[in-house]
Amino acid sequence: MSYARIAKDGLWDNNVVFSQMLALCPLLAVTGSATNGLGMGLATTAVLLASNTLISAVRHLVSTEVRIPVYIVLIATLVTLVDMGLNAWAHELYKVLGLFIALIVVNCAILGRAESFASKSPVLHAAADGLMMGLGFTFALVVIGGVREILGAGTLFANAHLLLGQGFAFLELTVIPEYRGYLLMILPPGGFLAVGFLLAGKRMLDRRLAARRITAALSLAPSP
Amino acid sequence: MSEYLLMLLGTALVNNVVLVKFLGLCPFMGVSRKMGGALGMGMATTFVLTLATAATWMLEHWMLAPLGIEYLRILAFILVIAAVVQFTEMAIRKTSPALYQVLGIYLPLITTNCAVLGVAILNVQEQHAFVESLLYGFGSALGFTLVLLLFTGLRERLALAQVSEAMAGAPIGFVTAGLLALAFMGFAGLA
Amino acid sequence: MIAALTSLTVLGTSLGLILGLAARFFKVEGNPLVEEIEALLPGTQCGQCGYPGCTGAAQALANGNAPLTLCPPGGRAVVAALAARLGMEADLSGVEDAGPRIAEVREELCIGCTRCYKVCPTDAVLGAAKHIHAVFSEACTACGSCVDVCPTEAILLRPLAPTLQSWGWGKPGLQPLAIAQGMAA
Amino acid sequence: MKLFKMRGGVHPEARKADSSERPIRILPLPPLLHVPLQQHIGAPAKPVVRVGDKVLAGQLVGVGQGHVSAPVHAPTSGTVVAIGDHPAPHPSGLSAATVTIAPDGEGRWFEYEVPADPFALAPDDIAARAGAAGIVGLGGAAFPSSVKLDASRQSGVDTLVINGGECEPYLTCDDRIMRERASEIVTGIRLIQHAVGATRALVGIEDNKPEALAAMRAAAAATDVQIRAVPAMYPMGWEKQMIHALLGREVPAEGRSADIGVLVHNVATAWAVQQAVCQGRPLVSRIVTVSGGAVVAPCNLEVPIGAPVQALFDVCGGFRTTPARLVLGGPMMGQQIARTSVPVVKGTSGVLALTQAEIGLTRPAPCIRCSTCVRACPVGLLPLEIAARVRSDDLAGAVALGLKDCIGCGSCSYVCPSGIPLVHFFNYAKGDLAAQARSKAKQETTRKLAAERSARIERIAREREEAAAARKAAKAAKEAAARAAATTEAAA
Amino acid sequence: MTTIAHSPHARAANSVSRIMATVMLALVPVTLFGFWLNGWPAVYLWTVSLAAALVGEAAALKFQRRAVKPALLDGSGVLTAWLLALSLPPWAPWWIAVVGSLFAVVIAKQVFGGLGQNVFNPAMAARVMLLISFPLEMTIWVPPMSQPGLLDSLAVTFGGGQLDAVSSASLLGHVKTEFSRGLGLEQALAGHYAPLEALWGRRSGSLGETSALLIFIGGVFLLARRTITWHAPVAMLAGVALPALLMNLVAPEHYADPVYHLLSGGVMLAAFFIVTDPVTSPNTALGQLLFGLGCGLLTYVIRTWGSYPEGVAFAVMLMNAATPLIDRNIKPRIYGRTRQGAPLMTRHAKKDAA
Amino acid sequence: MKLDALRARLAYQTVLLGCVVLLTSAALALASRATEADIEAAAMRDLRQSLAQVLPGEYDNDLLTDTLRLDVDEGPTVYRARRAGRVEAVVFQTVARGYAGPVVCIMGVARDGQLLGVRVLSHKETPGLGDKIEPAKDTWIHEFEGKSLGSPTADKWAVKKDGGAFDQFAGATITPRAVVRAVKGGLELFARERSRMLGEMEEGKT
Ligand SMILES: Cc1cc2nc3c(=O)[nH]c(=O)nc-3n(C[C@H](O)[C@H](O)[C@H](O)COP(=O)(O)O)c2cc1C
Ligand SMILES: Cc1cc2nc3c(=O)[nH]c(=O)nc-3n(C[C@H](O)[C@H](O)[C@H](O)COP(=O)(O)O)c2cc1C
Ligand SMILES: Cc1cc2nc3c(=O)[nH]c(=O)nc-3n(C[C@H](O)[C@H](O)[C@H](O)COP(=O)(O)O)c2cc1C
Ligand SMILES: Cc1cc2nc3c(=O)[nH]c(=O)nc-3n(C[C@H](O)[C@H](O)[C@H](O)CO)c2cc1C
Ligand code: SF4
Ligand code: SF4
Ligand code: SF4
Ligand code: SF4
Ligand code: FES
Repeated sequence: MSYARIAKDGLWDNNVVFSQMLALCPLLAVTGSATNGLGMGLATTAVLLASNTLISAVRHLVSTEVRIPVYIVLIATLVTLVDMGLNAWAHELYKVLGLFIALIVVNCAILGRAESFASKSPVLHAAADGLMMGLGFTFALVVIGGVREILGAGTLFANAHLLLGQGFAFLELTVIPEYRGYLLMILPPGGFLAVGFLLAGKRMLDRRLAARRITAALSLAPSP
Repeated sequence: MSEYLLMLLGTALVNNVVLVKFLGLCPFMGVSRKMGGALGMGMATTFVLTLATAATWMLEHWMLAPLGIEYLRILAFILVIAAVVQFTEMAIRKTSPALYQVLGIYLPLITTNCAVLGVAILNVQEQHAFVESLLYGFGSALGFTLVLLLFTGLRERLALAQVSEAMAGAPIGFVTAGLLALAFMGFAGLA
Repeated sequence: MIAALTSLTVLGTSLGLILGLAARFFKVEGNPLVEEIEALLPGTQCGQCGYPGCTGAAQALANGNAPLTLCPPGGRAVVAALAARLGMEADLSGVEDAGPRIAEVREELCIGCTRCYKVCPTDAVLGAAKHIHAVFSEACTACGSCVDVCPTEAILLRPLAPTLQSWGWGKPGLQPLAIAQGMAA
Repeated sequence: MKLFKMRGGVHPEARKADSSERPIRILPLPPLLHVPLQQHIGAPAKPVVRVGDKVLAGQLVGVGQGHVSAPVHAPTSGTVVAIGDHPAPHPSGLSAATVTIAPDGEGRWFEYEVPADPFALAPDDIAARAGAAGIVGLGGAAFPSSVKLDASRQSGVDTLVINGGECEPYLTCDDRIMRERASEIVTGIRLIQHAVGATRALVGIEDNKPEALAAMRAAAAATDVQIRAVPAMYPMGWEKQMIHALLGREVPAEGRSADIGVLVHNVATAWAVQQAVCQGRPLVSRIVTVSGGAVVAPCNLEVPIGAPVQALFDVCGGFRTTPARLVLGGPMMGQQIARTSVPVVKGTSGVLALTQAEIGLTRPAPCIRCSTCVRACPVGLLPLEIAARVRSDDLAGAVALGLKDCIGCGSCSYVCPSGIPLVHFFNYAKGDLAAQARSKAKQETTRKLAAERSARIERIAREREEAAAARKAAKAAKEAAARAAATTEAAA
Repeated sequence: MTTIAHSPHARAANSVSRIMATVMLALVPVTLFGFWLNGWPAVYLWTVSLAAALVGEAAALKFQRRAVKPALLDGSGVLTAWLLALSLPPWAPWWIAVVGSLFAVVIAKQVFGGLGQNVFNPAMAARVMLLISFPLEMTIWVPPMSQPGLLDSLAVTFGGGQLDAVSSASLLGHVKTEFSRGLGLEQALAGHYAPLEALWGRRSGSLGETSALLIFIGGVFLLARRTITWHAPVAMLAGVALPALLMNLVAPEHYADPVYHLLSGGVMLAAFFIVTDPVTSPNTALGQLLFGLGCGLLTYVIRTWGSYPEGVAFAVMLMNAATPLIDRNIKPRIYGRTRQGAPLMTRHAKKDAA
Repeated sequence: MKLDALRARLAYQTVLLGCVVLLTSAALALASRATEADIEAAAMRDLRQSLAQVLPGEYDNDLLTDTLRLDVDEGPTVYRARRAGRVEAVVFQTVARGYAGPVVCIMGVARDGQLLGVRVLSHKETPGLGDKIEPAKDTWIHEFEGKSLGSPTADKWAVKKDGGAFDQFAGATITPRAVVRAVKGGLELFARERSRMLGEMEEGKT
């Protein structure tokens, strides 16, 4: 499998959220704003990268009976490490991401990648897959967070400096000035609605792309 | 007594795991196409979640806390949960093939149902006593099963509806879940 | 530190032991599903599905490696039965149901080579060497094996015309029902 | 007298007065009669005449084959001019095997033996005579009556119900026959009662036919046949509804009325039995209602089987306007036909030429789940749910909801405000299920054949092997013998 | 080629648009009364609701490449917007009506596939959405008969502004507020509630919650025309009244009497016009009884112990969610079968079994 | 392969899972050692920050270690801020019953009974309506600064709608009403327990 394929799968074709429908809990819980989404995404990417690599490395040693416990223990360890690290050295971010750091353990996508990819692939491929899946997930979180934040509060990347440091304060935009806010989008129902409509949007986009590819292929074909 | 009942209602309806706490969403979306599957998933989750809250409570109070090694909590909890799930699966598969038909394929999914770990951790955070823990676990599982069944009923009906191509399937599922969450907001303030 | 390591290791070891024992104790043999699926397939072993006969096809289906629509002779009925058994949703749109068909020997071309007689999985071709062959309609499954082997292309698969018994209403809203062609008075 | 409450049902506009007030007329013989060999449920009859044969009225032209079948007779005297395919009175427009007779206009009858006292006949003899006369149910299903009579006698029924419901709008053929031929009908009823050994006979007539009720009461006065009025509603004429209204008994699903000790026949069937047994006349004609807004003078006609539908309209003055739809039977369950050249058969109770206004809305809108159809269904089904499943090809789901219990009465489609062709969905699904069942049956056959073939091939291979082995052994033995001989020779 | 139609070849004289029109006719009296009570702003708001629904529905249909005209003409979208408008604070700003109507017809209806395909009551979904998104605008009421002139009214609806001056509270909102101040029921109701006034409707509230009497008359009209059946309405009223009676007997100083509950808020409108929505309610009589009862009970529970003063819309949505389950489990008995679906025993089978 | 045969052995599962757990818990134990101090410091920093919000000005003791638990029922933990050993101000928690649940506030009170500041730590009020009690959304919470039991007078410790001195929010009276009442309660508590809170008994003793 080529790295390009792995990248495309992770980012778009087989996106954790938009195609596999996994990792939905963190997706909905932290996407009240784009900033939170970004933070959660990056933390998850780190864990995914590490877990895929580790599991691929030990895959020959693991037997079926205890496969799942072993994988999940490894993942849990990595997550706890991230949790401790963030708490000690990035405390503000830790407060924002709260409970969901712990829940990265059971983020289905991580065990899912371990089972379906890392346990069957060489280390480098697995690492690439982890990275790309993680970035794809981050992408989804940021898009959904962005949509909810813009519609819900009229801003984008508010408080980004808390996450990324003062240097990134320029990201913070007020998209709709004088906006009185559309609470629905920030509350739980809005999360579901946003994901639903974005999924439909991706589907329409994919279809349009496929149609364009076909027309392109047709125009390339020699005319009879 | 009524206190316990209120707690059960509170966890099942007001602070519903799926719609309010955002836990267990993947099985909620994934296993809600057919009523049989949803029922199986609900039963399996109820069983495992209740068992796991009991096991993790003991683990926390008899091992982690006395030894002062709370930082191993996630590790120990998830280990026990995974083992409980896998053991249950194997046992059911052998002893009752009929039940396995119903529950079997959903059991492994429960390991990664974050509701199980989430509820266990919340239990520790809220410092529940043992019986409260059990109720909390059971109530959460009931809440999960309830919304899963409601949602499955809705999705079965939507499968027959003339939803446009782009929305059919998962997208309309999310929209429906959103409206369901909207409805559940009505329980705010109860209990 | 020591307490942490020992307690967790003991926990892990004992869980590993329990799971290992459980795996041994609860071992389940064989897969009854394959037999059940095989019973649903036509059983003509014609190989059109690309597997060595229906058993192979059943195994592939049980392992989830084959689409429900793999068996052309089975048509929509088999797809529906498989979907019901496996609890999957069948996409019937891909199944080409050309309607019932039957093999027909064109007498003027048949040279009586008996090849079709030899390949027919259901003994539907009647005839002897050097004689013109005919097809026994009740037994023909329209599998097409005979068509492939006939040296003179004397065998065709012909659609069976609907009769008053086999005729049925079309699906409303999709195909507005039309009078059988050529009958307009 | 107790009547039992029914659920479901609808009250379509009756439109019966158009034809009910004119006496039955005899249809003049048309130039050709097309008599299909299958006019009943079951196996088609086999022709016993050849082209060119002269036949008399009532003479056998096709014999029934198998257990459930019925013979076919010549409607009048004349010449067989063709035996072959002719468009059938069927919505498919397909053709069916038909005997075409050119009447000679003389109407000479074939002579059958007539018993002096029909009530002295053995019960099975009555059934046999009804069967030989080609009588099938005239209430619509056209099921061979002798089969029903025999089976009922054997399983033992206590009650004979005679169905004078005639709940379909427009149709008045049963109404007219009851008014005009009540005493023959009562005799027929008593014959059937005798044939099956029923202890009582009830006639259920909708209360919107007071004249028929009066005529039948008068005719039955001296007998123990009881005449009962039942409320007018559709589908009161469905036999299970009629049984429930009169007796309060419920026929088990997947069962027949005989299972609860009841036999149901139509009034016209009773008349036909009387004709066959007392007059020796086979079933060669029937009363047909010609009606509909496009017909100039609706009325009831006694029509020889095989007369083209066009002839009936002609006698009634032709069309007032171009009909929007031609229908065989009533508007609720009848079948549309595309041509007027198709013949009248034993099961044809009416021919209607309807205008667009009578048909009503046709463009379907989405189902609004108003559940009017649920309230209308006399069987207690959920038409909207079944149709939704059929629409999305979930036939198993439709069957689980009771698709197979649907009697196709059309009440649901009739009331649906969205104009959804519910019954069409159901009949499409039933057809598909039947096709699946056929292919399944065929699969069973092929499976057996394939197994036989592989067994045979195996056997042949084995035999060949054995033969080869035997040959080898024989050869070896021979050689050994030869060698032995050689050695002995050498030794010698 | 002639197309052959399936039987039946006759149709009852009814249609979807006729049904919708009947319901709208039944809404006319209470709507006119509401206009009279609340003045021009109410008229504007109603008009904006209907217009937004039509435009939104047409756009959604176009976007999905579906036929626009038949769907608009069936009247269901207008009816939805009408019912939504009846549940809004009459002096709400115009954009409340627009956002609400669009949410109702686009998200709660067309996204699901249009008429008949939606699982939640569009009007109620929109009303709940508005309440949680714009709690301020959705909880400001005006005293009855405070009628500004034509132009001032324009400012109320379209100008956005000085509502505080005239703001009042709907009865339920007022009682909830007073409870939270620790006052008893009697003090809370004093001067704010008289059963007779509640019946004919001179009080603050949305167009659809003021005159219980006119709504009742409209409901009886629908019953008489057989557009609706009695099951869901009666069950809903009972679902509210029974627990109210019980609690009132237990502790009259805390729990208001059933009449208060029946005559206040959206109960009457819901009973006759909302729980009777064919699309989102069960399709058997027993199912509708359960559905109505559930709506009533949940309404009472949310009103009495929840944080929202009124629970009708939530209750309806919650029961909408339960409707497929009700329909799944409550079906008519099929002729000749037991409730479980097995064929009834025949004489012979019984004999065999014995 | 040898590994395959080994993997099928019962002991393998046991040892494998045991080893994995051993290794991972060792890793975590080490990590915990490494981060412990930082995590604790971060938690302290958090608390200190929130205290500082209601305690403007400089104090020379560590509030976190100078605490007192009142033995009145459910008495809050009181953090004391000293300058030159004298308690200049105290910070404690107070809980209001808001519209949708408890509103947890901390309030800083100066020696003389003047309010230094009030902040809401957590609440469940309706966003857009009751949540204007957060300083990020509205300045309302600053209204308390400088107020004391005497000013405004006791009967004016209410929202304007109830005839008091404090603003309410349009369409949402309950939340501010509850907060005002809770803060007033806190001040009354301070008045009652003043001497103990300020540690004057101890001082008196010495
Ligand atoms: C023993 C017996 C067997 C019957 N078999 C059939 C049958 O196979 N198919 C059928 O349509 N009617 C059969 N009938 C007739 C039905 O009971 C019934 O009279 C007929 O289907 C027409 O009824 P309907 O028009 O009310 O549906 C049989 C009747 C009896 C007594
Ligand atoms: C919906 C429906 C309506 C029917 N209406 C009548 C009717 O009005 N009159 C009638 O004789 N048979 C009617 N039948 C047929 C009867 O069920 C039954 O088949 C018939 O009375 C049996 O008598 P036969 O065998 O003499 O035809 C109807 C059947 C159905 C399914
Ligand atoms: C959805 C909803 C949310 C509400 N949230 C709050 C709230 O957060 N704080 C509050 O004081 N009142 C809240 N209320 C209560 C109403 O606004 C109530 O009518 C109001 O507090 C009464 O105050 P008034 O006297 O200013 O009208 C809410 C009401 C509703 C319907
Ligand atoms: C009796 C009756 C009640 C109705 N009630 C509602 C309602 O409460 N809310 C609504 O959006 N539409 C209602 N409708 C209109 C219609 O059913 C609605 O637009 C569909 O829910 C949209 O699919 C009603 C229609 C009828 C006939
Ligand atoms: S195509 Fe069908 S019938 Fe032929 S071998 Fe494969 S499964 Fe069997
Ligand atoms: S198609 Fe040919 S080989 Fe196949 S079953 Fe028919 S006759 Fe036999
Ligand atoms: S009558 Fe028509 S619109 Fe009403 S529920 Fe039945 S199918 Fe749907
Ligand atoms: S056609 Fe079938 S479903 Fe419709 S009313 Fe008649 S029996 Fe019921
Ligand atoms: S992330 Fe929670 S269940 Fe998948």
